[in-house]
Amino acid sequence: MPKNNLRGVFVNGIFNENPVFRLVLGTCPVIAVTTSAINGAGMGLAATFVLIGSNAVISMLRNFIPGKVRIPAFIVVICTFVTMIQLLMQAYLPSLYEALGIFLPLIVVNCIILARAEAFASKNGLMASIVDGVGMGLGFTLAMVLMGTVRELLGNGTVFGFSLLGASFEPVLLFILAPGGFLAYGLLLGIINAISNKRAASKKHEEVKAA
Amino acid sequence: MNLRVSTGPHLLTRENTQTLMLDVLIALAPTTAAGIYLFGLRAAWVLCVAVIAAVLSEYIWLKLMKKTIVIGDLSAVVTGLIVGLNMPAGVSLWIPALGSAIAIILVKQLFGGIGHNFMNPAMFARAFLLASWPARMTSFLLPERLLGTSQAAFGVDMISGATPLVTKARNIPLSDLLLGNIPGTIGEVCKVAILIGLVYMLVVKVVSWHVPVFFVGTVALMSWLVGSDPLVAILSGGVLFGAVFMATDYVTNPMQKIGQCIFGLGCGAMVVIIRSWGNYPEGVTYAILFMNCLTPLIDRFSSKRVYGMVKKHA
Amino acid sequence: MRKYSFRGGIHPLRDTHEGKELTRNKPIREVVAQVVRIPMDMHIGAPSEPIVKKGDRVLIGQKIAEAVGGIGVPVHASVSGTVTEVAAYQMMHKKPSMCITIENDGLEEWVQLAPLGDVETAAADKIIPAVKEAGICGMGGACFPTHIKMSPPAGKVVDTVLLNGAECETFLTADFRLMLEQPERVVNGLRAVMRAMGVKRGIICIEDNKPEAIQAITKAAAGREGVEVGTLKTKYPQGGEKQLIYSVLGREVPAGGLPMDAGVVVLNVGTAAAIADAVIEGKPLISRVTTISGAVAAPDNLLLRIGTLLKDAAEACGGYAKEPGKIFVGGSMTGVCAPNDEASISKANNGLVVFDEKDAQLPDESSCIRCGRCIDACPVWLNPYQMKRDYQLGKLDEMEKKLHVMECVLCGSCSYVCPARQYLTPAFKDAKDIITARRMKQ
Amino acid sequence: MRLSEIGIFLFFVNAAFSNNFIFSRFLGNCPYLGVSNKLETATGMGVAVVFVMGIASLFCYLTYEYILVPLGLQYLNTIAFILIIAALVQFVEMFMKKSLQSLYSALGIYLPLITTNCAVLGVTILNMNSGFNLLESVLSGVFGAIGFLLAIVLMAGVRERLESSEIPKAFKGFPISLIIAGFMSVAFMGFSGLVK
Repeated sequence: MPKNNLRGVFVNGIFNENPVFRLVLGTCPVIAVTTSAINGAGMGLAATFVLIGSNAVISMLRNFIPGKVRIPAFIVVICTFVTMIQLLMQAYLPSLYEALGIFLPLIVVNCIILARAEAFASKNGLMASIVDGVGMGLGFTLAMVLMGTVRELLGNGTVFGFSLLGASFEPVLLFILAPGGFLAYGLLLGIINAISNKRAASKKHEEVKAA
Repeated sequence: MNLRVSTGPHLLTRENTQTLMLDVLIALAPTTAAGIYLFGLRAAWVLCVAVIAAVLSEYIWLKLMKKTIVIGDLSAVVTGLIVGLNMPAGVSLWIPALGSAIAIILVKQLFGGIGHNFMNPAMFARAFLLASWPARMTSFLLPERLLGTSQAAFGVDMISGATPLVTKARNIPLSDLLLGNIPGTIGEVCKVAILIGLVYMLVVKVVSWHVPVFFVGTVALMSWLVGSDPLVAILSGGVLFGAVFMATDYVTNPMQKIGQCIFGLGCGAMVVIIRSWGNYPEGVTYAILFMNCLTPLIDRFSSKRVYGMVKKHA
Repeated sequence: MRKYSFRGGIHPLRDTHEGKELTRNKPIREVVAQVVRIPMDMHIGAPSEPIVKKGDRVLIGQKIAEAVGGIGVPVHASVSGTVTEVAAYQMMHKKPSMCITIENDGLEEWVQLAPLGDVETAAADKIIPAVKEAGICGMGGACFPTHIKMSPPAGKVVDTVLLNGAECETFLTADFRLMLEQPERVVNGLRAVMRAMGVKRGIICIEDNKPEAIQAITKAAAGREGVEVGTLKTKYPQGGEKQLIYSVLGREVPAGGLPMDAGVVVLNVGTAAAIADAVIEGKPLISRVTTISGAVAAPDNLLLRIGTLLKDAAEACGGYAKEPGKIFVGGSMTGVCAPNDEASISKANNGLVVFDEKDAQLPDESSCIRCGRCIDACPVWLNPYQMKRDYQLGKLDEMEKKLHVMECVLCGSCSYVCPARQYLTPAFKDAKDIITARRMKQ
Repeated sequence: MRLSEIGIFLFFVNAAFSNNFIFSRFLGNCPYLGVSNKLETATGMGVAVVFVMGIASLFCYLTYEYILVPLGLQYLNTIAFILIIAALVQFVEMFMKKSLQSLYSALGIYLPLITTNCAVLGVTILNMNSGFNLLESVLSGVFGAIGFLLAIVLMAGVRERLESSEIPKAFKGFPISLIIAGFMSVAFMGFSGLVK
């Protein structure tokens, strides 16, 4: 459960309940648009914007929305922000808008946003909800950038467009193709699980020792 | 007197995983020998690296995971050898090494080791490499020996001869197709050697005829239907090698005979579809991989009637 | 000649002639034990009730225990002498069995017998009671009381009697020697059953790896009304009731049913011989032919009195060749392990095989490689691979309802052929036991 | 790729195989990963998606073409579509409960989950972007959903088979499912370029 202080809420979204690597929610864009780090970052920030906005509005309206129609109401709020970012990006970041394609409007049905609306914003105050939005959004963005970095590095030898592995590196093309998204996500998820399992085990070990 | 008590049977067949794998290796021997003969020492190096990398990967993984080391079952050797045989002879040696590592660790061990992978490790490794480094994986050499007759047919130099499938050459003598005097991967070119291997496996009953026959038969029939020469369709490219050594992989094909027929049929049909209309000149790899995905379902729905599930005799 | 066969099955120990070479050419030799310990529960059904007590003198063929319940059979003394003990001993069953121990006085005195006469002329309605009184139960291993098999309930029509001389189990040659040496007894027994049941057709079924037996039986059967000889392809488990019926008649025993539901009665050739003795001579079942094989000095086919101790039987074959690691009665496919060599030969024990420590060890299980050999081997067309998986995952309901594990005949074929050494048959036996117990509860 | 140009068969191949929703469009991953551990439930989910995607394509097309375009409100497509889908799912559920009891008991539990299945919203937006007409929209919805059904059923088959496998602890569940999806996606590369 999220801790009651704002810092806890913030950190929670980035690590303990990272939407991509811990909750495994909203997986479609994670696989689809992370062929490069910059696309991952763009998608992450767009989702963050929506998340903060919808969390804020829903938190403010939480006492006015009747329980029965709350889900459609949330969707309308989310959708408003999605349409906003869509239009903004189309106007100011057309190339990124093109790259993200259909996944930009699909932020509406991204489980993370609805899940945060339902699980957090509709139960918490404005400030906490915004912080939760920022935390979750950053967690999502970081994960997207990580995926994008790994895939771009392996599949193209670059990160954010900068060549990192030298000319002699022959990129593993598969990682920027369709299967690469699934494989990279699966492998990263497995590795992160392994690390956290290990940490949990050693923590437990220490606790046992202390006791 | 200390007597053991157990439920029967008390004696078991001598056949075990190791002997089966050994039989597959024996069946692969003619193909391996032919590949080395045709493409020279270069091919031997590719095969060696592939096998060593496979065994090493298996060993390291099992050691790291603190599992029993079961390298003795020879399955890693078989996988490595097949990965190697799927390479063009002139490929850089890191490619077979990486291929074997992918086959063993990603496809086999990650899913729980021998018997648990749902996809053919060597086939997936080949698809992975093909997608990642298409140029390297399709730069075929013309055989070093037996040169002469078909060079004219391809009209290319020794490096990067396209397979007969790409050139769609129709004037290659049948003997060249059979003996392997065509460009291709190390294992797939010499059809005679592959057939010897198949006969051996059938005689010692390591595999049954269902998958290879249905696979190759479907390719022949459908090629004929779409208007190409069935014989060339079978003998050029990797159909025979795939049908004999990769589609027959126990772990990734259906267990019931009827399922195996469906599996062979599906593989054959997909090969022809991909060859005729798809993006790739050769479809054996994807055909087998796709049918591997279908295998659990085929297994589930191809159950036999159990004895006694009948009405009572009046 | 047409060779009958079925789908599935295996050919065990092909390279050593099913292990039968050891005793194939050994004529039946009678060995009379000094002490016999006769269990009361040799047949399926309630154990018989002893009617003698310690110190009583008994004669050969004297009834020493009464049948209990609907499917019981009586038990007879197999030697003449003194009852020394009536007590429970650990036999091959889970629980100890009540046994009557008799010390042989060597006088070989028989009780007064009441023969019915020739099988072709004896009163047909007296045969089944005589079979019951003779204490005969299935001698092929299943030990089902024979008189029950011979009395189908009203409404069930039996049109064929099959005599099972397949002897597909490894190591065993007892039935082979019996058919070869005493074919008339077998044929007479069959005729007695056919007459008692009013069945017009009787087929003696023999695997084609016993050509001498086929010849001898064919000769003995010549001119006998309705008696045929059927040649079976050598294949395990050709001698399983269900497989035999399917092979020869193309009929299937319905799931959960009995052979009589397919219009057939199947009897072992040894049982037929015992029936012949009961009718013609009035003799109860007091001895049987048993193959003693494996790690004994001189493997042999012995005519043993019921109740002979395993160690005495082994001793009669020159004793153990090596320190035994496992002793089982029956062949190596379905043989039941004896906890010690003090257990005794029962009416159903057609063989006794001794393994040394090396043979007794079973290899470790390794991962299934899905080769499908178990599926091809199953003679009842089950899917052992799937059943083992579900067993491991604890899905007993799946096993029972979808995979029909209860139809498994526990023949051991799947375990035998498995290259990964998976313990299939033991798992299915366990599953069947659990499911049976569950059903009993309901 | 218009229906009139390639014919209905290739239209099907394109929607179900070459551009499979899971393996090449990356839509509908949540149910694909979440509801694929049993074959029965996976089939139920898949069939429900076929149903919903078909009618959603129909209604969204009608709404866009006859309401949004005439009013010049195209930019509201996302919000309109998602509300239509939510309403449709709600309505279908009620309808099924009342008159198709057996179908409801089989598919009912999957319906609410479909609202947030991005494949449904995705297909309507894709239809709009491709300028499909009524028939094309409905067919692309149904065929695409059949591709989804195929993918989820294949996944469930493999996952059921892996039930007794000793997968490293850290990879159990989502990671191994994603890797399986990656493998399948490689196999589906064979279908690429079938429709040109």
